[in-house]
Amino acid sequence: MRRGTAKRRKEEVEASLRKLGLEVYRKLDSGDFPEVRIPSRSVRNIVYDKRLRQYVLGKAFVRRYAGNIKHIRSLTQLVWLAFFVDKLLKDGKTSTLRDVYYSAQAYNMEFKDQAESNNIITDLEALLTKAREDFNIYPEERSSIFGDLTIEYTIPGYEGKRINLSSHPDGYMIGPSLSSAEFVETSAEMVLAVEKGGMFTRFVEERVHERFKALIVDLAGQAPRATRYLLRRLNRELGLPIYILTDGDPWGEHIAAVILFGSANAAHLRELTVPDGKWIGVWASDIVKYKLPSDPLSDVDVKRIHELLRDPRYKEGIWQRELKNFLKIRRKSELEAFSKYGLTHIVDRYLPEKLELVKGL
Amino acid sequence: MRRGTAKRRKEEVEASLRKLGLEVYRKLDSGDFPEVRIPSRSVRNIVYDKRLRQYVLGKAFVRRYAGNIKHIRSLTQLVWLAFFVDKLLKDGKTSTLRDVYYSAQAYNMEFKDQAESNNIITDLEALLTKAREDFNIYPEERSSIFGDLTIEYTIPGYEGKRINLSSHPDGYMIGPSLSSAEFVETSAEMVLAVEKGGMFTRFVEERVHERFKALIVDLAGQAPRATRYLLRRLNRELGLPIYILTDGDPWGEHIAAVILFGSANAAHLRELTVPDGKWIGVWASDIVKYKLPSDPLSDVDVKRIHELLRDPRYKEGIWQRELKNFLKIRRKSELEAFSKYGLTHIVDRYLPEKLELVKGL
Amino acid sequence: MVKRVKFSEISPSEFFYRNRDLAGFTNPSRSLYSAVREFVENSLDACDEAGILPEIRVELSYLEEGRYDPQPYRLVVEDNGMGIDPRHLPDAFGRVFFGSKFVLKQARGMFGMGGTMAILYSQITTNRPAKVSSSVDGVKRYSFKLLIDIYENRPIIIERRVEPAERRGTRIEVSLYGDYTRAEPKITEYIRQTSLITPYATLHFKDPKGRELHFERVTVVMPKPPSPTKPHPHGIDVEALRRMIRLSKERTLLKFMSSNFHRVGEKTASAFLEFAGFDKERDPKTLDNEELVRFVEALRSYNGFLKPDSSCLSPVGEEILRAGIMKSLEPEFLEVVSRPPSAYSGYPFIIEAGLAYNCKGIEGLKLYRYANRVPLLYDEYSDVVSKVVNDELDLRRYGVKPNTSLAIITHICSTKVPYKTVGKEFVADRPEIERELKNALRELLRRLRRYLGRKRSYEMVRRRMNIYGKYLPLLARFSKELSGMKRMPRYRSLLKEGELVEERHG
Amino acid sequence: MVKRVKFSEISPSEFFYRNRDLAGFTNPSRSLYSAVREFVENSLDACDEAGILPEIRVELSYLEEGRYDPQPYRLVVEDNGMGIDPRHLPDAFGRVFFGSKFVLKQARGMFGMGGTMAILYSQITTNRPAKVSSSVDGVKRYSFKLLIDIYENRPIIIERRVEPAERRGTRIEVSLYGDYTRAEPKITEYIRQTSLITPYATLHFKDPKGRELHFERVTVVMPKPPSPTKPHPHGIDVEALRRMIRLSKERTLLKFMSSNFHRVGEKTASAFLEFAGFDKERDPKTLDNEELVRFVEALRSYNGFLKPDSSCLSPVGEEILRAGIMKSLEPEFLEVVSRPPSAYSGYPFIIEAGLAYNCKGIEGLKLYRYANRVPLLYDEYSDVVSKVVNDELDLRRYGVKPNTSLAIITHICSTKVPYKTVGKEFVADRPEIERELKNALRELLRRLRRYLGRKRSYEMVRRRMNIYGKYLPLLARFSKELSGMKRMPRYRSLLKEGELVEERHG
Repeated sequence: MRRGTAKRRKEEVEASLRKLGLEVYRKLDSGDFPEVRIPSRSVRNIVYDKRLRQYVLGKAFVRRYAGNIKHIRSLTQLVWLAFFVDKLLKDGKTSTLRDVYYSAQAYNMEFKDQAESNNIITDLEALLTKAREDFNIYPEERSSIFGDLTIEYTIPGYEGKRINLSSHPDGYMIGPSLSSAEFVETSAEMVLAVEKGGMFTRFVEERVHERFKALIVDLAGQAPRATRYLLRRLNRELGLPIYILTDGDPWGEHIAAVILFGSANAAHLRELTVPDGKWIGVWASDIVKYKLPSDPLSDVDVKRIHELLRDPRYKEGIWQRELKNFLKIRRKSELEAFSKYGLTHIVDRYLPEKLELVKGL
Repeated sequence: MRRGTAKRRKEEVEASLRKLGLEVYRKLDSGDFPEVRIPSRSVRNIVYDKRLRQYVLGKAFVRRYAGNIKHIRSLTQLVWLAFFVDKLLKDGKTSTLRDVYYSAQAYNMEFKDQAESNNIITDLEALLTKAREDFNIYPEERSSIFGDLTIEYTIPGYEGKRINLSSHPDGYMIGPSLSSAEFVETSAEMVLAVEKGGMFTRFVEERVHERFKALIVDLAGQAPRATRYLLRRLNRELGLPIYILTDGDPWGEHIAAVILFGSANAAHLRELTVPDGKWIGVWASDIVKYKLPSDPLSDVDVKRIHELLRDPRYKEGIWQRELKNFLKIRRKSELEAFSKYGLTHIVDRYLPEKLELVKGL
Repeated sequence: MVKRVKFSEISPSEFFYRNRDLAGFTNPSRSLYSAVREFVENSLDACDEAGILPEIRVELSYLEEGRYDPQPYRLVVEDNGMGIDPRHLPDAFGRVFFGSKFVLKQARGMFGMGGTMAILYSQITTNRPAKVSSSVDGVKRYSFKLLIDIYENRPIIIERRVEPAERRGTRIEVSLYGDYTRAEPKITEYIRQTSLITPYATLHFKDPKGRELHFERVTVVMPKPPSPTKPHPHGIDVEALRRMIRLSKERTLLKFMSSNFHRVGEKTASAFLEFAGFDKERDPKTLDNEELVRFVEALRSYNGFLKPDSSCLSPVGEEILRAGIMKSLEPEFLEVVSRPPSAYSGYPFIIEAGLAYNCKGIEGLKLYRYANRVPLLYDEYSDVVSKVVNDELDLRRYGVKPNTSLAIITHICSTKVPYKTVGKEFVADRPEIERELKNALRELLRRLRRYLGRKRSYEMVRRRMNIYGKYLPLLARFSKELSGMKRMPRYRSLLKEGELVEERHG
Repeated sequence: MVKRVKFSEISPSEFFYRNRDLAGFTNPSRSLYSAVREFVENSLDACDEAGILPEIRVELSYLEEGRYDPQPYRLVVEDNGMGIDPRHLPDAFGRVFFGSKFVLKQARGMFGMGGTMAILYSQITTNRPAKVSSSVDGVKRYSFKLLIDIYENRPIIIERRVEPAERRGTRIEVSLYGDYTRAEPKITEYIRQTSLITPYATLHFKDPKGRELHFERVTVVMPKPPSPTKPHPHGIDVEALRRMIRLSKERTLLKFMSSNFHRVGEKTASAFLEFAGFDKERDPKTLDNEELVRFVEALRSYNGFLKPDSSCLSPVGEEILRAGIMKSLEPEFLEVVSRPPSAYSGYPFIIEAGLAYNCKGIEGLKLYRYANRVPLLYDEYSDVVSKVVNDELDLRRYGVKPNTSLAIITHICSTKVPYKTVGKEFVADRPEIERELKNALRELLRRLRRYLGRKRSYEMVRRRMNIYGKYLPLLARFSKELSGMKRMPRYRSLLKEGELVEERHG
């Protein structure tokens, strides 16, 4: 079990920020307009890296040159953000996207709207190839975790404190302190991530953590980045296989795919993916096999399937096959559909069968 | 500190369910069509009870008579639900609204859609005057809590186990196990409930739980019922005053009002309100007083204000005054707007000033 | 400084030559369509009036190969109608305001100038004479080549021939500038819609690209041909009365009334004159201006006249209309209605209408507008039918959902259709016509609502049949489990009662 | 069995009596509006042609008090124009197809029958004679009471009087059935829009309820009056040529050409005849049919003719149009354009147009359509202007956002406006007119785009002025803090450069 990951990352970020500040300072001081080159996030510069099994940015850059009146504002915003993040990290504070937007006003800076400030945050992510959680900027959405994992906090006031995440069966929120905690020990042998809170509760109730020696994660829909980062750490640092269970529709399939292979709009980041993870359902073929109650696909669903079919992440294997199966059967099912056979059926029958099947893939 | 509340409530519910079953059985067995009378939830039957300081249902009833072909289906659904809930409680399992919808199929029952099944659940709530959480039916949305409170679980497998809710700074989910836990002890002297997750994290970071001796609750927007029920229990059983902090707009004001005085669509329930709680902002007058960054009210906002002005809950005091202030200044601010003065300003300045002010009201 | 102003008078064909836009000869595409239409309508009239099952052949060809639109076309229209007397043939096609259609009788053509305008237009654009030939007896056929002297409003006969005829009927051939590329959709739609309202006709159309459209007749029943009629007293204005009096030879009001008005005999006339306070024996020519006005006002307000009968009209009739719509649109549900005769300004008219639900090839609402069996294809939004359908009827009230496949077919037949233009494309919104249209369509929509209602309720009843059979056992089972009792409750006796209660509750 | 068919001929006033819908006399509301309009236009023409600043008085009153619409009205229209010669006065108002407007010259009235139709309609509905009186010299005034003999198409003079005149001009008074309740918005809008295009006229309107509308003239500049003209060779068809030859007394093609065509002198004529391969000395009357066709085709394809000049046309002119729009609409931005003369089918025409942005009382897009200074209020969607604005121009491409307050004013003046109906409500879509309209509106829209662009960029520049002043110090401060340096970087020299770089980048 590797240790100190969280701390090491923080130091890396602080060093990059200082370097950025220094570059700008030196240019200005020598009477030149500073400039910054940020990897371009335009669609044409997003490519699929087969080796990394995720979307990455290509070689194109965007130039922010202070001598161009169209650039000076956003360049100043970027440097202000770097300065603000540096302060956050030094003070051990966190911030939301919304806080960043308002905080600018304290410095005579302003963003015309939330979208502009979010965009600058993404610029800084791309420039430093670090996720905004590394800048202590967290979104509102939170997912949660439960199971036998002992962690050691690194946040101010809790340094060195340890807790075990199996004491509170309703789950522990995945927020800044958990993201920055070090892993100490676990008896778990896998991670089971589910799309919905209801299913998370069901799993805890049915003692899936004990019966399957699993950590249970509630993704709460499309997983927040902090959660994707945590899943990756659980996989890399603790060597736990990741299994993802979603609704049986193209959206569910995509939730799984993003966790495993990343999303196009996070192509500027690394270390958010779990390419070895497995999507264990609900597959289109499960709808048929288990005779699940189902609804017809809507037009939007079908359109989404056709989009995904063109996506390189879906080019092969189960991903391709199940998209086509959805198209064939023209139906979709939710996780709760298993309740037709009783509330515990999904844990008693489906889960063991599916884990067995997937391990063989 | 009263104890055993959770357990007592469970026994009450089970008794009412059995009674319902027996009534229907006896009618059928004697060759009569059974019937059930459910308090009417139509708008005309919702009245504001000044003494209870909440909305309640009037004396009108809806009759479900098995002899009427238009009623037999929904009556059967109601009795099935009672039977299903009884099983849930006996087995110590929980369920989501969605699970209920699908579970019916296992019994040859069906709901034509989620709305129909939700409606039957509300019928059972009204019939038994108990919230669906008492039936072990929980919604997807979860909020969370943090602070020095020791609880003792009652759910199967955890009976008698205790934990303290101050160990995990990201917060503890408020789910079935927390809702059904007994309170053991606390050093807290108040509860601070905030509308948003970002502010919750800020409060934890700024050690509000220590500096103000507070339990911190993240409402995550309009508070789920389990959270409102928990707030009431914290108020009633532990005698803690409840303070609510929301965005400065009519929607925020309404979030506070619903927690304190209940909502019209839960008029069939009691024991979900905290009439002694206080809304500590952001008030319209705070926007002016603290010179907060603000946005103009939208048409929808203004329309909402005029609706609320007609609502008996808003007839007096701060509620009436601030609605009118919103109308006067025509602007609204979010909690994050305080970041204009630095991230900690809301905790360092606003919170103590406001608590002082409100205690005098 | 005031200048002298020159006054002058022009001939009717001069007027229409100068203002050919008025008659639908606006541009090469529209003109080609108008020409086809005018000749086809003349041909259909020539068959209908003689009770001959029509067989019309229309052929359009390039005058020269290899040119681009707009370009000259040859248009031939041939029918098996009753033919035109050779003495009138040149005038009928070479003089404006000359025709057989100025009597009070329903016909497709009405202004007496459609055919002449088409020839005028062809002459202006290609300067070639028209060739018209006709046989009234199937033995001899008279052929003319003619041009129009516009200045004098009379035909110039270039050639006249007599040949043996193969059959009765008229044939006309003109050369004219046109734009078939743009006119094609309208021309084919015109022929298609004509076949809907004339299912007893066989129509052939051959286009310049060699494509052919054939519509075979599906019925040999023809509408009763109309006969000329006198004006109805309710629709007489002062001017009309003045002229009737001048033309009449009768010397007493009683005789004048009973010989000049539609469905007015001596008995009605004398009752009316008493009501109006005029002496029966008075000579109508002695009425002064004030009296004429009073007479007309009395005519309008008297309730004792019989409604106009439809002898002068030739509605298609429900049977033929139904056959035509069925063949053309193949609807799931079809109702047609023929309203009783009514009148506006002294002109009797009949509204016929059809409502076809769930038609082949129709999405949403489609209007088929006809006037005197002529389809109206242009300017739909200015027409009285559009006004009624869009502004006066709320289709949803009749259970028709938006985007339902629905065709509304309306036919107004009258001795005079109040067109707003000589191009005969849309009907003015006379209140009497509007009211009859509304009544016809409301009646049809009520029938459609009943049909849709029956369709729904049939399925309802079937569904209810099993409800008690399904739910009572479940209710018994769940209440047994919930109450913790050992045996099932005895509910069987209720199975039958459930049905009874239901019937009582209706 | 074949029946005998009766053929007959009718008079022009008979035709229009039977088909009065065609001329806009459809129902009591529309007819009242049409009557007001026909008389006002006659009056304006009578002033314009004589170069008199118009002063028109229109008065509408109830014939009897206390009745409900539709009811009889008295309509009086009085002008200070040049008057009508007493010899022609009865025919001018009592005979269809008789008038002063059959020459090739722009005028408001055109069919020579608007006034007569209004009198015909009033006679039909109230049977009262019209009173017309006129003075051409300001000394004597001739008054007539007359009815129309529809059957014979001639006036019946009931009374004739001569009185001393107070001033020159014509007065007409008719009694007619109308519905002012429904016609009011159209009539007042008509007078309002007339004052926009005729800002040199003073208009008074008194309505039956006693309300008055006054539009005082805002300019004394009048458009140059038109003079009659010969046809342009590009727009001649075979029929027209044939008639010109018949009427001409010239014995050689050269003389014939140079005396009959617009802007064709001997030099142009001889160059053309050479081009066309016709002998200059040839007698035009000897041309046969084939030659006529060849001659016309040559006329059309020859490029050496001068464009039609506008002497026969009387455009309002940019100055007057601007004054009229400014007064009526009070826009933030106004541009007007008068296109060079063009021709369709031998008739010259000029398109004038105005574009008014941000007008008082206008939300979204509003069209003001005029033809020969007559506002067109009905059937907007069938008009060529609507077609061009809605189908051919993409307003957004010119920076016009949806719901912008925008008025488009178009004026087509021509010796003959190609109306689609006698009611003169909408203009047919001749390709030549469509093209000119498009050009005019595109030109105006380009100017509007420039204006909107300038308005925007002026604000842009001002905003940019301070950008470097604001951001460079911030950039310096944040980079100092972030890098942990002690003193501020020396960036001041960059403050000026920033501006320069910006200018270079444009």
